[in-house]
Amino acid sequence: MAGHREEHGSHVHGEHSHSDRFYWLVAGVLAVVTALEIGLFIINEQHLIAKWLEVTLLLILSTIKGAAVVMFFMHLKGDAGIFKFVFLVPLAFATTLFLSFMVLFSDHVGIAG
Amino acid sequence: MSESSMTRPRAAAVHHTSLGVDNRKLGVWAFIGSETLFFATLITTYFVFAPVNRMRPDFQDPRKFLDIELTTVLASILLASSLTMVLALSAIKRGDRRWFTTWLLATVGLGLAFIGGQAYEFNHLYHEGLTLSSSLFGTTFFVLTGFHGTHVAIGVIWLLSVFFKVRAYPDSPENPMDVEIAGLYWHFVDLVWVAIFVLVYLI
Amino acid sequence: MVIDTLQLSGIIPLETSCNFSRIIRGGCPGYSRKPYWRGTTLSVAQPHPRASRAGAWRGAFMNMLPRFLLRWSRFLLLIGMSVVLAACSNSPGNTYDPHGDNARRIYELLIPIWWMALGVFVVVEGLLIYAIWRFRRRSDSSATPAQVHGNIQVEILWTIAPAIIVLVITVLTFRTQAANSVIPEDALRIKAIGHQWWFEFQYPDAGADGKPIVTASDLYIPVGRPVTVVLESQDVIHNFWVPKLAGKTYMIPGKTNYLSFTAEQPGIYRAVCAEFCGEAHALMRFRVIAVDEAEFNRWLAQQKTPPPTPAGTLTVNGLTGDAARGQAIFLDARKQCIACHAVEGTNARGQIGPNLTYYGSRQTIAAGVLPYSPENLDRWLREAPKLKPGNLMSRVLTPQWIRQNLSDQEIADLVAYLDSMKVSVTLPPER
Amino acid sequence: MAIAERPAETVSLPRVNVRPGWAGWLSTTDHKRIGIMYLVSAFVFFLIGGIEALLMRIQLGTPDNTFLTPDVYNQMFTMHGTTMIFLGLMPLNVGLGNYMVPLMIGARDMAFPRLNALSIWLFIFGGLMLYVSFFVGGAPNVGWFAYAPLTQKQFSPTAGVDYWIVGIGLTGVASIAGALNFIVTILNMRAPGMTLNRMPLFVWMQLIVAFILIFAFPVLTVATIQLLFDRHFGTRFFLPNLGGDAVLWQHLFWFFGHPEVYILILPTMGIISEVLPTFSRKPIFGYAFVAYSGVAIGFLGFLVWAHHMFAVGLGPLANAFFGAASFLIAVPTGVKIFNWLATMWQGSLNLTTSMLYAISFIGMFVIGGISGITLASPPINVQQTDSYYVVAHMHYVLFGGAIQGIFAGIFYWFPKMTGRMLDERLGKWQFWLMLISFNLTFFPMHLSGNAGMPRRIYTYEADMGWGLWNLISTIGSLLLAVAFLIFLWNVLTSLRRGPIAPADPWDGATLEWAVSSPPPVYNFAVTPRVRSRRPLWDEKYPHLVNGSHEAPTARPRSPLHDGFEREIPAVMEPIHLPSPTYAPLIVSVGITILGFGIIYLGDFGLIAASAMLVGLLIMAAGIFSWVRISHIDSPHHAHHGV
Ligand code: HEA
Ligand code: HEA
Ligand code: HEC
Ligand code: CUA
Ligand SMILES: [Cu+2]
Repeated sequence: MAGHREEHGSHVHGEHSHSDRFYWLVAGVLAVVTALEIGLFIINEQHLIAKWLEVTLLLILSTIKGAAVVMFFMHLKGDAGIFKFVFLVPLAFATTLFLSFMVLFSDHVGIAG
Repeated sequence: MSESSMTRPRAAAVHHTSLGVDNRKLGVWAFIGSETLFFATLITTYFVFAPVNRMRPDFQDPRKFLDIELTTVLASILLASSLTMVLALSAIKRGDRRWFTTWLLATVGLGLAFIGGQAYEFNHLYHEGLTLSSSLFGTTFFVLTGFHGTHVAIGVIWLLSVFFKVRAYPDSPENPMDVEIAGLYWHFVDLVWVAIFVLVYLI
Repeated sequence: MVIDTLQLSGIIPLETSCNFSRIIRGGCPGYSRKPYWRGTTLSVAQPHPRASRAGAWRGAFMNMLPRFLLRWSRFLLLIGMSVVLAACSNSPGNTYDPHGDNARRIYELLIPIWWMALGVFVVVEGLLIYAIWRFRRRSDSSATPAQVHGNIQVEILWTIAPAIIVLVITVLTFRTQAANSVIPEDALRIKAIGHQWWFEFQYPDAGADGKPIVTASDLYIPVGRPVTVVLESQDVIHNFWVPKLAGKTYMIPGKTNYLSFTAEQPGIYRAVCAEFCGEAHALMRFRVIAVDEAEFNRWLAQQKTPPPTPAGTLTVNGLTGDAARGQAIFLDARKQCIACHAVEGTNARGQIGPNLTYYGSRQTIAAGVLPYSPENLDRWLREAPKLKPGNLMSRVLTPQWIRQNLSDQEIADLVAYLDSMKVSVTLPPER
Repeated sequence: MAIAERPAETVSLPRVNVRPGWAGWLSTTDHKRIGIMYLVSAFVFFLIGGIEALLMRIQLGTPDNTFLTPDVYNQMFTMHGTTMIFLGLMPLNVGLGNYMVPLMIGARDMAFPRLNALSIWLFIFGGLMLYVSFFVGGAPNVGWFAYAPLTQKQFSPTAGVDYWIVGIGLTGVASIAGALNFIVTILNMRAPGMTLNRMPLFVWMQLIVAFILIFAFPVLTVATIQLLFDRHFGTRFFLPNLGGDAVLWQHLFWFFGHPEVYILILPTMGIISEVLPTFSRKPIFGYAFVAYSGVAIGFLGFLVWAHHMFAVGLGPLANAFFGAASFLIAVPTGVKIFNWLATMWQGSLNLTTSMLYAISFIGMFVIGGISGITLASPPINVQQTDSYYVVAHMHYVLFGGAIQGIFAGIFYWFPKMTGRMLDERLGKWQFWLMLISFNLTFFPMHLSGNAGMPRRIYTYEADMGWGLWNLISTIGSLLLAVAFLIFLWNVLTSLRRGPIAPADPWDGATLEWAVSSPPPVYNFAVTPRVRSRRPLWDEKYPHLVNGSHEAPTARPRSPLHDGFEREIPAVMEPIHLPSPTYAPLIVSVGITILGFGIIYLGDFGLIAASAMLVGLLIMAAGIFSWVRISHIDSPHHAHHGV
């Protein structure tokens, strides 16, 4: 029995878990990015930069945050490919849903059918 | 026996499966995929109505109602809970039951704090005149964040059940996987908040 | 190797085929009755002796099959002929009999697509029937067919071929769509508002003092001039459909839609609400009355002036009603009519029900429930709940309410009044 | 070459631990029993949906008929559509999948047997919930796609719509749970050697459908939740007079709704891809193309939803996009059709009932597909939408396609599932009667539709010229009922007196035929080892393997390459079967009570809330016993003898 377990244990994906220090580091980065986001938000209440620029920056920052959570806390990075598949494909569909609805409900699409 | 299964539990945690991954972990990831579309729909609805809200006579301005300080606290709580969650997982993988208990209960505590904070926020908004029926902003905001809050609550229950299961069966080699999948769900709920935080509160 | 080739090319017979009836009779060479799994799992039960009957009828059935197919194809032919017949027949909603430019363009798009579809249909069904006939297992043959697994070339072929057809259809579609979504600048604008369960029509700026002319259920339009119907809804979603003139367009609360078309021939066209909108959706009909432009303008001019003071009598079902008395009843707030209905030139300004100005010239009653006639109007006033279940008017005009508030004579007076308000138009033929 | 090389002696057969009688069914976690429960309950719902259809057809048989009142008619088509889609066809597919998928991939059960039991119970309770509405003030009467704002309290004051929401919600949760189970089972529980490219096509299609399902259903769930909030808790998502948007509902519904139709058809396309090769005695032609065209259909299916909304006035640009995307689906579907034809080509066709249904699937589905193409052209669509032409289209694909495919599957697998053969003669009577009466019923609808007949009307005028078509339809539908009665008779008599089925009655190619009929509880005493797409066939006909045209599948470079090619451990593992348990049943009872509570929360706050509390407590009790039993059942537990 034991031998058989060894065999399977040896190639389990996502085995190389990180050290606790690394998790603290990631959390630190997350905290910094969050601080940046809020800073940007507060500073730009005076409209120092254009709204679209602020939104773009915020989106980039939060994408970094999300990616960090998914890759390191959820260990998607380095884990089996199937997990990436079952998470990223629906994420793509979700993005499609969001973007297409934004287009469909914007005023740019013509009126007459 | 119990000693060894706590120290080297990984070997047994995965039976031979076609992809070499744990069934439940695969199931939870797929479930998270499904939940992604659940929240995407709620967020999409929020954005469909954001401009309509602005044009209506009963317009309620999100910027006027949403309190950036409280939100920052909430966001930090959830992010911190993700850290404690992953530390709890790391502890149980090491077989370190004490730190596992500490970190897991910390996660539960942070989750409860988030729910409490949200309850406070909702109550506050309600008294300021923002309700489900006061405006399109109220309608979309409460349903979106409310369902996120519900997910946090479910996550807390899930974590507690894992906690009690590990206590009841401390030697079970499945414990790390139980913690791992509960953690996946927990991180996902945090992830959703990362999105809500920027999309609803900041933009 | 040589043997393989010979077998595959059919020169040496291959393994006997093993179908159900042969297995249970135990007659399959190379196929052990005692399978490998038998030792490990439950044993395979012995077949029931009655099962062998299956073999007997199969032969009989096989002989019948071609006849079946023959009959079947005759049936198909019959259906095909019916399609042609239907296309030529003249039912009032026939989309294959367009009388408006919008519907005509759609019809003209449909024809080439039908031909392509027919081609696909014939190819697939033809191959299918040929395959059944040609490759069905004959009782005498026992060869296992060549085990072909695929062929990239044919795969590419039958990916590309449909793709080309699809491309053609797409191009044709886009052309028609572009033509049909034009809203001409000079079009006559008419507002159509959906209600549960009737259509209201407004001619903006056409009425006296720049007020719109408001009517219901009969939509008058000029022939040969583009019309743009501005579609809105008061309650739920409705769907505006005049099959012979144009395609459908939804009437959606909170949204405004536009539909442009030109009637090419004068006529009275049947039209319906096509989207399910509640209990009496089936009874939400209207007519489009396309008259030549001069006649249309004459109609407009008459609608602009309020109906004259009613006079005269009318006998319905043996009771003689008086129009003037009828108007008084109609305008009497206790009788409720003016709570919901408006008549130009009076103080009836209700907005809930159809505007009843010049009601006497309507083609139908209550959105097509009954053809217009004084007798039917009388029926409507008595039996609205029965004739059109769920309609709003019957919430007030219940049989009990009528018994208490409207005598037979009063109803006859009302009918006489409503019937007395007439415009003069020369009606085109029913289409 | 043998599929299972180990002699039986080394295997310790499990102690079969099944409760007797009803208790056995209520507490089962066996995928085969659950599959049968799905099939039986779905078929019962199907018959009810069919009876509703018959009532509608009788009403429409003659103009100005008064057999049904308008409100009853509206309830009929709403319940008919909802029943057929959510309680009939979907669970029929799930039932066949539940039974066959583990067998076909060489697994002992689904990945999560208890979750599987939860799915069946939630499905049954969801269905019952929907039908309870008849007894509490009227069934839903807003159509199966429930367009807003007709569904709002103002226009639909009865609780019918609420029951619709909660009923759909329960079956939706069941479907998502089931789909997760399929995904994990198919991806992760395959027998050694059963690579993705060796999986039976039926399993492929079930996998694709499971993915479509978990992506599409959440959207419907959110939309219905929002509707529920509109009706009871003061929100205004779909209330146009308060700034809500009626069109948003349509987008959300059809974002789910169009993928849904592929959820309905793809499994049956999988069935066809099993049946045709078996009865042609040939392998499927172009395996990879048939499999991946399914993926393409599933993917494209998410990009065409607004073709149900061409008359909404989305604008020419949007319409053009969605029209073109819809046309595109003809290409992968055509690939399937032609590969099936090529499979039959030069085969030795054994025209069993199952095969006849499979062939007729192709014939009828193509008609439905073609009418789909005309509908997908926005200008043509605005003439045909909301008319009986759409009703014709959908029944050609749903009945001519999916239901006929289901029958192909039932006649094919009935022997496997019950150990008895169905009567082929009755089967053929049923088939021909059904084929003819199906066309009698639905073909004329193309004509009445193009002659201007709108759908969902309870009556029509005599002078519209639709009378003949409707009369033919009605006669056809009555004949259809006879065909179904023949089938019922066939099943009931065959179950008791039918010939005993051998393990492999059709000379099949896939693993399910390698076990007895019906299979033992544990499916395979020894996990089979798979070396080709047709493991059983190649074992029976080894001489055909070399001469086959199949390119030899390259072995993966490393035996651990993707986990497939791992050797079976030298010592046979003992077989673990999940214990029977009532936990899933208890949990679903709790959830159902919770659902009832939600319906009445707005109107009877306190009573409803306490009912919900009771539901929660029951749920908690169920979950508690669930966790306990799953711990006891876990393999490690057994190993360590804890
Ligand atoms: C099993 C279910 C199923 C399937 C598979 C399909 C398949 C398709 N459907 Fe259908 N559809 C429904 C079920 C289904 N549909 C239902 C239930 C409704 C009504 C919902 C309601 O309103 O209640 C509906 C409604 C519906 C509409 C909206 C009608 C309306 O209300 O206005 C449209 C419009 O585009 C449409 C299009 C299509 C297309 C393009 C396909 C394509 O996938 C078809 C592709 C297949 C083929 C084309 C045939 C095979 C191909 C070849 C042989 C290759 C060569 C062919 C060509 C080059 C053309 N369908
Ligand atoms: C899988 C899906 C499916 C199936 C199989 C069917 C099957 C049938 N459908 Fe259905 N239909 C839909 C899905 C389906 N339908 C949908 C989605 C709609 C749209 C709803 C909406 O608009 O909202 C619709 C709408 C619809 C309409 C349009 C209603 C309207 O717009 O007004 C009609 C009208 O004829 C109809 C008829 C039929 C008929 C005659 C059958 C027949 O094939 C039925 C055959 C079955 C039987 C005849 C049952 C046999 C019963 C027995 C033998 C009794 C046994 C008795 C005991 C055991 C006690 N259907
Ligand atoms: C509660 C409101 C209400 C009241 C009161 C009411 N009606 Fe109506 N009436 C309606 C509505 C709504 C309709 C349209 C019904 C439909 O077609 O669905 C209608 C339809 C009619 C029609 C047919 C209109 C058409 O377009 O063909 C006539 C005629 C009519 N009403 C006359 C009367 C008379 C006379 C009275 C008073 C005795 C009256 N109504 C009282 C609401 C009302
Ligand atoms: Cu209005 Cu149907
Ligand atoms: Cu569709």
